[in-house]
Amino acid sequence: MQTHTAKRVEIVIEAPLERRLTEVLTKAGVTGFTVLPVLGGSGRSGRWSREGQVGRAGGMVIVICLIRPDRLDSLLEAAFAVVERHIGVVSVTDCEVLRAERF
Amino acid sequence: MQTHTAKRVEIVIEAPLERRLTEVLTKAGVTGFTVLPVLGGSGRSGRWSREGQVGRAGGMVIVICLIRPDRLDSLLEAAFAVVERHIGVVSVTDCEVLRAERF
Amino acid sequence: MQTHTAKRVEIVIEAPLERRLTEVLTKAGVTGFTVLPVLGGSGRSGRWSREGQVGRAGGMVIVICLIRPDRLDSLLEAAFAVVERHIGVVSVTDCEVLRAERF
Amino acid sequence: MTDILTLAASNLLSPIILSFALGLFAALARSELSVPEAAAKALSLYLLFAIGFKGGASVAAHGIDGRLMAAVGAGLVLSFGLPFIAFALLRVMTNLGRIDAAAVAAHYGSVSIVTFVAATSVLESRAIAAEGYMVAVAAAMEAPAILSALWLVARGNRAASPEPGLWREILLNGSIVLLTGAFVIGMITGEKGLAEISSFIVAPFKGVLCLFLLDMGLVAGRGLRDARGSAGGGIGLGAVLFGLVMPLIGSMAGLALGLAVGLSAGGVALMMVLAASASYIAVPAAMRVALPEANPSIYLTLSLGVTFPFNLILGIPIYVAVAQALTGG
Amino acid sequence: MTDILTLAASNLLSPIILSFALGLFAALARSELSVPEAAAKALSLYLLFAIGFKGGASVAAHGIDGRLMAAVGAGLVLSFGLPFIAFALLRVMTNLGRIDAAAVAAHYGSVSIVTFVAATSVLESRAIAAEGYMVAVAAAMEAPAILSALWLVARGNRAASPEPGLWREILLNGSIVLLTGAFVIGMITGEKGLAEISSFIVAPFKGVLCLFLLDMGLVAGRGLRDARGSAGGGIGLGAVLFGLVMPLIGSMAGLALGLAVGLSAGGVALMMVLAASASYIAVPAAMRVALPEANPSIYLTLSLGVTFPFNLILGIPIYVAVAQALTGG
Amino acid sequence: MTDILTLAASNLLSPIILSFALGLFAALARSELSVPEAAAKALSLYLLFAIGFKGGASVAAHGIDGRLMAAVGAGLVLSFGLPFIAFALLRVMTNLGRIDAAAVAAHYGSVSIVTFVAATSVLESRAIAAEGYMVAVAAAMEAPAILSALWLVARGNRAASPEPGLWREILLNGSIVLLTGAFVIGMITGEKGLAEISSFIVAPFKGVLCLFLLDMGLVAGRGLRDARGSAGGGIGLGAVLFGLVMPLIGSMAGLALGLAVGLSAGGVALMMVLAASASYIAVPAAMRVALPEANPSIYLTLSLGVTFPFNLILGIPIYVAVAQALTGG
Ligand SMILES: Nc1ncnc2c1ncn2[C@@H]1O[C@H](COP(=O)(O)O)[C@@H](O)[C@H]1O
Ligand SMILES: Nc1ncnc2c1ncn2[C@@H]1O[C@H](COP(=O)(O)O)[C@@H](O)[C@H]1O
Ligand SMILES: Nc1ncnc2c1ncn2[C@@H]1O[C@H](COP(=O)(O)O)[C@@H](O)[C@H]1O
Ligand code: NA
Ligand code: NA
Ligand code: NA
Repeated sequence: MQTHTAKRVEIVIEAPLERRLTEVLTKAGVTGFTVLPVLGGSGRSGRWSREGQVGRAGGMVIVICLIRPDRLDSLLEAAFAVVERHIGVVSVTDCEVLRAERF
Repeated sequence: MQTHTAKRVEIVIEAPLERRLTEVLTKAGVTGFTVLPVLGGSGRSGRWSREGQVGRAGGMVIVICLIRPDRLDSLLEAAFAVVERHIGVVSVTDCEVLRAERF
Repeated sequence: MQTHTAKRVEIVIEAPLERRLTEVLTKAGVTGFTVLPVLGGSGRSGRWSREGQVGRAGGMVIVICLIRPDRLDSLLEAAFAVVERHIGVVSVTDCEVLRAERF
Repeated sequence: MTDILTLAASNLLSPIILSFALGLFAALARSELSVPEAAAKALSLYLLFAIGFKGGASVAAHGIDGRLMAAVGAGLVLSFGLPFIAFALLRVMTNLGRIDAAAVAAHYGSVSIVTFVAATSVLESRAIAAEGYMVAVAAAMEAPAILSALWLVARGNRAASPEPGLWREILLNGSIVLLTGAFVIGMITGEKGLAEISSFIVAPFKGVLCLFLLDMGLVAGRGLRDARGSAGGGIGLGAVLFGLVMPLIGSMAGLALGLAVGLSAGGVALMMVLAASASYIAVPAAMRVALPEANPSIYLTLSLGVTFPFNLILGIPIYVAVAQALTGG
Repeated sequence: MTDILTLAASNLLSPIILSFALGLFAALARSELSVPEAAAKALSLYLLFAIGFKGGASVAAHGIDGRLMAAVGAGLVLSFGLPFIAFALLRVMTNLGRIDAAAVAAHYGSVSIVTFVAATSVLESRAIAAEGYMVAVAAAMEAPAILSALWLVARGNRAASPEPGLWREILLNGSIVLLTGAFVIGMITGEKGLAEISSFIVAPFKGVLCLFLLDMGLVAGRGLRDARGSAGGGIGLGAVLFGLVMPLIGSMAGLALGLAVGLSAGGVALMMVLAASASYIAVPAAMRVALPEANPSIYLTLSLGVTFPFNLILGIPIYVAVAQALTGG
Repeated sequence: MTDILTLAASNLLSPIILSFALGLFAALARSELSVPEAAAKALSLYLLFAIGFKGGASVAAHGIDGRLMAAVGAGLVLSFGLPFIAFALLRVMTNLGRIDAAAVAAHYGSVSIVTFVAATSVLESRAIAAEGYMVAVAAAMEAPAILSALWLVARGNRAASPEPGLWREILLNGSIVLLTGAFVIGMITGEKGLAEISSFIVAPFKGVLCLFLLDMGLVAGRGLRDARGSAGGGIGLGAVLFGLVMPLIGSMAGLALGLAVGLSAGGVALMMVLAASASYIAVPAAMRVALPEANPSIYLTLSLGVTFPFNLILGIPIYVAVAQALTGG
């Protein structure tokens, strides 16, 4: 089947920053993204879990973004401006997508 | 450690279509898949969020499928038959798996 | 933007084993991981879904681990020791990360 | 008329409506207030179980009225028929295409259970009795409208191949099964069963409804907010007008059939509410499968953002007043 | 005998059982009706807290009976001992291997709290008193059976290296901690504490139980549906028979020990229920860690799909009737 | 003094405190007992809605006291002012940097609604009346402290560019909107509205609070456990001491202003509680956005792990006793 090269950017970010990140991504020309819940994790700032939590602080979400390779740099710069001062992890994978006209 | 090349197919699809998609994948010879919840997202059809929702419409799930490379095409064709008329995104990544006999 | 090669390891594992797996990963020198909820899936041991479930048995979680490539082998060996006798799937993808000093 | 206004005013100032208004306000003001999806679903399961059970227990107490079958039949007629009226209106009042119009029409033939629940709670607080089996009528009205909508599309189109499994899915959708099942349980266990669990399904009912309507307000407000700002400029004025006129037309049809069947004042009012209300759970999900080309933001905005608040705030007091006036009840 | 049948019939038509049946029906008919995982967990936390607290408050009211320790001791004996009987039976009646048989056996030595809760609610509605500390007995019976099962496997196998941390995990599993904790809180705060929160943990209790059993029906039905269609052709007839016979055998052991300890009619009935019931939450999770080679679909199907409904529908009325007959209560 | 001790003892043995202790114990013992996130959020929505509504209904019943505005004003003064005291203390008692100290200070100027709720339930069980509008005071006190903290940081630093959208986010955060909204609904619908839903928001209130405190205990215990073992060796002794002393200082400020405004014994006690309590939901989220460099484990551990239990167990009885003694109520 006809597929097209793209990049899959996965950003693990603090939940209170979610809106800021997606706004910045949208401004950077991203056409879509998907937000996943996260149960818990561990990193330099220690172990955490969402169980029983009420507030958004102390939780993370994952934002996944599929984009055309030539847009990667502007996306990463935009994302980094938000992630920089905060807890968060950004990774990029090569991928193939169907229906490239969407991205 | 001994690993084997495989493909990781990630399908973001409308929740009401989940059963249809997994049935079609199973018929296409897929040996396994994993379904993830999605909190919200954005795309050509606008922004959405699962918060406070009761019905399945207006929500998406992610179906992840690890398969042997030679099966990719039949999987994509099967998946595309379902995704075609619907809201959804399909991406494919190269990966390595342990225990290849499982796929 | 400056990125660095890394590996993204994704482990689908039975929920009751989560603690054991993350302990073993931490011992193997992993600096961080993220745990995602899973709604359901299918594999050699049949179809399952978390809906309405109370116990942890019969459910899975995904543990995602971003690591420096040179640490991959020790991570896989550690993970495999836990996954071996249990239900679970391990896949590894090449990726690029920002802020490599974190991994 | 003053009566309706008084009713509407007192309705407007009930905790139920105000909770909805609070949710609406919070969403439009972009507050991050939100109800978790699992909690919203749990509340809706509670409401379906409670309303079904109470309906069944009431049938057990008052005996199966000869009119039960007639009322269910009237409901089926409404659900099958209203989509045709809605479709014709939409084609005249809006510039929606055939598919979008048919999808919207399906919603207005079907029912909104929470509007029904809110109406029963208004009836209760005014001590107006209603037939318990109206719950069964509600369940019967959920699905037929979908068939009419598909027929409307197929007529103008190639013969739409019936999606395999769709029918089972629609007829066995969660709310139909739970509502009907709880109704049957209520009928079997009767007043005694009701007494056993009434401190769960009767006493706290109205309070739970408040929380649920808070959530509905949040979801409706978010929908309106996003629709306003969306690419297509949101839904047009014609569509909004349709969302206000159609419930009135539907309620008239419900009134006629309710009177014909010979229901009590409360029963007629509920029949009007069912006919006037638009589905926002079961039908949208079915439409995504059966008519994926239809734009979901149109039918969701109309059903949840326009017609639901209209019925909740103005519709219900009007229907109740009219039903009382015309039945002498 | 007619007594048991009348009891069974009236039990059968209670909202609790019918809610379970509704869930079972919905799942087998492939309805998409479902309870969110978080809601199901919340319901089970509520039930554990409420039943534990009420037990403790009842002990506070009636004083600590000298029989408390004896009853807990009897529970431990049952939980340690029943797996051996179950294991022997399984090896005779089915062709399960040693590991699968041991895993199933662990479930039958342990207890199902929701079966216990359903039984207390049957006792209450028949105004049969029971010792409040039976809750403590239930908590005590959760874990020992796992030890017996591991011993059964180790005997035939290499010395199974005890998984580090497993014991702490089993003894501190959520339901043991919450049940025991709430029991202690109930004991400390007594009747006064109970009065403060009884409109939360007493009044709506039965209704919450209905919703929880609806969910149990859904989960059990889904399990049965998938087991039927699964590769291995589901569990065999011998295993199903075991799932029906074992609770009867267990209940007889519970009866003997309950009488020996000198419990009241209600206490004996609950001891029978505990012995007859099979775990479906704590033990399956422990088995996934300790005996991963055992096939989970076998023990889950037996425990939740066969024995749980059997106890709920037939078992409980039988045990209550027998206990009443033999204690003269 | 003996009075305070008796109060503290009876407080200590209430189901509410014991539920918190159970959660704490379970988490520290590494039990896997847990409340799903969605359930915890649903419980907190319920508590906010119920406490807001009851406050509003009480205002409707007793008329708007001329002191409402004064009380809200006093609350604003406390919320703006206390962070400065807290900041100064922290810089003396601990070696926290400016940013961490400011972030912690923001928490102590703001309030913990669940501490407030627990205090109202203590007042109720002792039949001490309090002004219904104290709920409005609580809502007013949530946000101002954040402003003070940001000012404290900006003073010592480059001019912190005000994060766009942050203010709207803070002022419209979920708990402020729900608390204020429910308060207004309660005020509008009054005693009649309260009667309609009191079996939902009054009767089961204390029981729900128990479950919520169980969860708070679990979360606080997990925090303490992880802080103890964390890289930085957890928070220092000085910080723990601050977490015990600051509520006492805050409560004295609350006492002074409460007396100045002329509140009743219950009102003064609640003002003390508000001043003494530290936010653990709204402020942490705002800090992650506004002061990301501040270490969250410090302020969460102090607020939830030290000050919350202190207020719950010792603080509330002290504040109530002092308020009664000094108002002659
Ligand atoms: N190496 C990693 N692999 C996967 N997720 C990570 C990794 N490091 C950090 N994370 C996630 O990002 C969160 C914050 O990381 P940190 O800033 O290192 O505390 C962690 O709690 C994890 O959820
Ligand atoms: N570029 C993208 N990257 C990640 N997810 C996407 C992307 N585009 C769409 N999606 C997801 O797919 C859903 C439907 O997309 P669409 O059909 O474009 O509205 C969105 O709401 C997102 O959850
Ligand atoms: N090929 C696959 N792709 C994605 N997920 C899989 C695959 N195989 C198994 N899984 C996941 O792993 C779980 C256990 O697999 P199994 O041990 O094959 O039953 C399944 O229920 C799925 O959630
Ligand atoms: Na309708
Ligand atoms: Na047993
Ligand atoms: Na404070």
